[in-house]
Amino acid sequence: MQPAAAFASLEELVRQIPDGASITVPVDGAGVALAATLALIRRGARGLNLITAPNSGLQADLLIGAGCVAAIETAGVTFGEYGGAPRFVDAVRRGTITVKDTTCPAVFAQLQAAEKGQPFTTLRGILGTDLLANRPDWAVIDNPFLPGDKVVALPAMRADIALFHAPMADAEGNVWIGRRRELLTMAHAAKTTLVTVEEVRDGSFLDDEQLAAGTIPAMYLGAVAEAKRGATPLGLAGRYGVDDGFLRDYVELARSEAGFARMLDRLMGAARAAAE
Amino acid sequence: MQPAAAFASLEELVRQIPDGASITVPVDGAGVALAATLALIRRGARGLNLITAPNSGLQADLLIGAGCVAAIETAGVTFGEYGGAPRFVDAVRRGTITVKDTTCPAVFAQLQAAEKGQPFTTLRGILGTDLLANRPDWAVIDNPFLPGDKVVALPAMRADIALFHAPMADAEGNVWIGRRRELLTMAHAAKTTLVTVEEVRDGSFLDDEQLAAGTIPAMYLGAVAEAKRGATPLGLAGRYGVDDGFLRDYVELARSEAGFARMLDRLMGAARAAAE
Amino acid sequence: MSDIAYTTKELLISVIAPLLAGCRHVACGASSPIPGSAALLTRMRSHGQMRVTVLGSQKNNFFTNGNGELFDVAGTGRLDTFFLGGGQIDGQANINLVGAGGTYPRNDVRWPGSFGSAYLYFVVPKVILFREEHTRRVFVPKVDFISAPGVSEPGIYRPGGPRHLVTNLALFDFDPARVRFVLKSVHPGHSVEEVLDNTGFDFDRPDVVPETPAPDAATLAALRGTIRREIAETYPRFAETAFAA
Amino acid sequence: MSDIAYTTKELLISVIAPLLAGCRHVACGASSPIPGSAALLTRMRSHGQMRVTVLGSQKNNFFTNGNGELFDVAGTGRLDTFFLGGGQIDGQANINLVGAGGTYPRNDVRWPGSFGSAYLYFVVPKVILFREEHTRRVFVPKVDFISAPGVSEPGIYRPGGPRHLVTNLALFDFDPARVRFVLKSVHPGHSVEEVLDNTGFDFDRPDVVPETPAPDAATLAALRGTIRREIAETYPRFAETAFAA
Repeated sequence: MQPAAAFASLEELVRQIPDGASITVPVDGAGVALAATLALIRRGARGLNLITAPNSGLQADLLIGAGCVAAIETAGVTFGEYGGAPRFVDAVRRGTITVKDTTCPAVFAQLQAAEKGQPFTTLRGILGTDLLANRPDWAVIDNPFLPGDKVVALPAMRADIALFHAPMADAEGNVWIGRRRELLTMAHAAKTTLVTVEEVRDGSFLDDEQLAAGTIPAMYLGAVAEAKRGATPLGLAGRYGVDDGFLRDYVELARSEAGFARMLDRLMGAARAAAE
Repeated sequence: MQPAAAFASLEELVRQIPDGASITVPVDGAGVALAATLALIRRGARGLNLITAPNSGLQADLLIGAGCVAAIETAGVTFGEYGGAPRFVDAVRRGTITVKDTTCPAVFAQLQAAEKGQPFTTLRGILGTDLLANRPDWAVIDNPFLPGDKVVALPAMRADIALFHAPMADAEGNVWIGRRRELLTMAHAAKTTLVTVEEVRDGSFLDDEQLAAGTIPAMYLGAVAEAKRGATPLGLAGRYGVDDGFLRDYVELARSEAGFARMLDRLMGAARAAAE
Repeated sequence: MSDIAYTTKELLISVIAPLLAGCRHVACGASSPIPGSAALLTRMRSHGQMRVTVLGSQKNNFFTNGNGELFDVAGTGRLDTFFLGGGQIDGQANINLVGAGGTYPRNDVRWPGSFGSAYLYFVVPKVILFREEHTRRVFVPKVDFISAPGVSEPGIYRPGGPRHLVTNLALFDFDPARVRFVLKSVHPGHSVEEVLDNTGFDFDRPDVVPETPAPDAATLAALRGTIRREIAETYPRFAETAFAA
Repeated sequence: MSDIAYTTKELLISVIAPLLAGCRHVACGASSPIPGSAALLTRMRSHGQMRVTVLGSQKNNFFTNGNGELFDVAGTGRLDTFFLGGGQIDGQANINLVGAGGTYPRNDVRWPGSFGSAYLYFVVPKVILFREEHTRRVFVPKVDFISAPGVSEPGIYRPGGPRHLVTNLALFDFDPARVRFVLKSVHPGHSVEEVLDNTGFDFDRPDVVPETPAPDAATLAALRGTIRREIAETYPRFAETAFAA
């Protein structure tokens, strides 16, 4: 038998995220580990280097509002049609977090470089932007095969931890993500990966050709925790939708720190109720 | 409705491969379009630039033996346990084809660069090999983030055509490949992709989350042709195995040109019989 | 011209749709119901020749390689048209999705971020700038932060860039050679003066600026039938309110 | 030592297995039934701590990202041990999988090609060279073509490289600091002289070279039971012939 991934409780899972860790998280709706995010806030995480792959909304805003984040690297933080991200905007304006603005394909390319163990990657575009002007950790190099052709070089993005939520794990700890392949890339790219799932099923997804095509093998995973409705109040495709009412209230109320605290309480209360 | 891929006969499909085209093909057993290869030989293709992704066996040997190939870029051509590739070995020794030796991860990295539309990629390793010494189309550059650290730069591998065989297509021309993700990368990387399939099913694989995870969308495909047992005498995972007897005979007999002609006749006869 | 009453959103869809004619593949980003509707309308008229990707849709999103596939599709020339907006847009078609006022990163106003603009603006042949609000707050002489530049120096790989700008007031083309917008038409009920008053940068215009044609009866019927149903999958509230009954 | 009769293949498996102790992940390439059996044996003894990838297997191959995943796993430090061979291997552990004699590319003898060796030899910490044939045809003073070099200059990224060499005659270690093989043991029934006669390069050896221990009864029982069943999935003919009954 091959070694299985370690199954853990939510609390055990977030204990594997030390203060100061760099963490990659997916787009709202693509499998955000929100229950784990609340557990991380409960344990009082500090100094996180949050990397959104490539953008975020509620998850980033909660972690920033709760004081867990020292720096964020992001192509965008927004609640989309609901409005702006209140704690993100406030923290950036007040300078209480470091923001590294980036662009979506840069994040994907850097994750792929890390996935391959390559030191850096290159990308078209970006030249002449103020993104590049503000990223001393990026470089401009020559295309070795076309003299005078400049490309932007980007370092591999190997986070300490990738954190996300998925529909299901099997008994060996393989995790099914379907066509959400960016989660696979995140898992390959990070040093280790922590996943929450809606349910744990018997058997092995790798024995089923259809499921195998959308599966992250256990070897990439540091821990798997069961968390029913673990993305709520965000949605999980094919399982449940987003909680419209909550997000509407949040973008309004979280403009103030007091309002944010009330909204966080509301989530924590719901999480406690769900756990009982 | 979205545009569907064009369904074609085997003959129509191979007519889309002009003489001199560069073609990427997969590993023996991973979905080799052998029936299409025979159709290509029947139409008398010449001057092909064959790129094995990353190695090959029977398919490359047949195309070389039939005089279709001007150059081959490969990490290896072999029949594995059955023995060496007789027509490949003979052509290389006689200098009747150009061989560009490469290494598997270089091919994958170059295909990914083409998939992303990036002009080149870099890879660890390779330094100090005679592969590098014989590849004027590769370069050695500095890692811009670590002075003195040399990496090998490789141009993107954008073939004219990717050609392979898969278990099934749907009515829209989406093709299911399961966990054979290298076929997806090949399709993304090539200018167009020609696929043969065991069967065409109703509906759309993209409407089924499990199937979608292993599907190549129609937009990447230039043509899809039904070819039952289209990989024979090679195998197709989950469908049928390899024809041991044929491969055993082939590696023996195809050492001579006359023997090769007999083995090719045997395949062509079987293909005619299957088509009737 | 049509005598049928129509909503502003129906007008904007009918303005954008003809700009997409002949495209093989049009994609619309998140929160883009008007571009999405225009793309679906043009697809309907294309007799199966045009592919539309609506991000956030299940039915009209064929990607199977993760979120990054959009950028790979764009980078390999498989995407003809994309839509971008901006908190600020200037006369050289530079766009700013990051922030205004103060000093970056501590801008007085902070927007979400640049998303894919810094790449797509370079590689997608026909980028359509779309911003409903047409004010001097948006259309500034010079953006405070360049998320993506309107044009690039010679020698920089740039097969793509801005080609059109659509607002609540008007339709512009962008001339990359002259690095200037050109006013093409002003929407019914608005005037060239109104456009001038609300635009913070110089632009070219013909002596007589045409009025934007109102959507015809066939277009409105298509919008209120097929397109409303198709866009509702991704934007249900938009589908309820954007179209006249 | 054991009094039980055993096959040469059983001996080679029992020679390789201890070299894998403590590894978290061992992978074996195509056409590698002996390394595969050794890996499965060591996994059995690891109490669930070791992962084995047998290329060509369905059961013992967890990759879900295509053929390239092996190289990504290796490049990110997730693969501890891999096996390589060579048509030629020289005393500096350079390996040649391409061809011999004549002038490249028109060598007199052409082998299949370098496969992943030019990368894996650099990044996998413990590469075990395995070649059953121990002759001067294989073990040459200098390879005719370097598919992958045994050592690299300082400054070249090289966390991996050759650590052991196993043949039908003997077990060697490779000392990368001295760039030389060291003879560790000679298999039962063979002699140091035989090794010297059949090796085309110089190597180090202790004054007294130990005999390779024969497989013990427990090892042979495991090989002929569990391991035979497990390796049969990928190598059915090998499973039928390699093990004594």
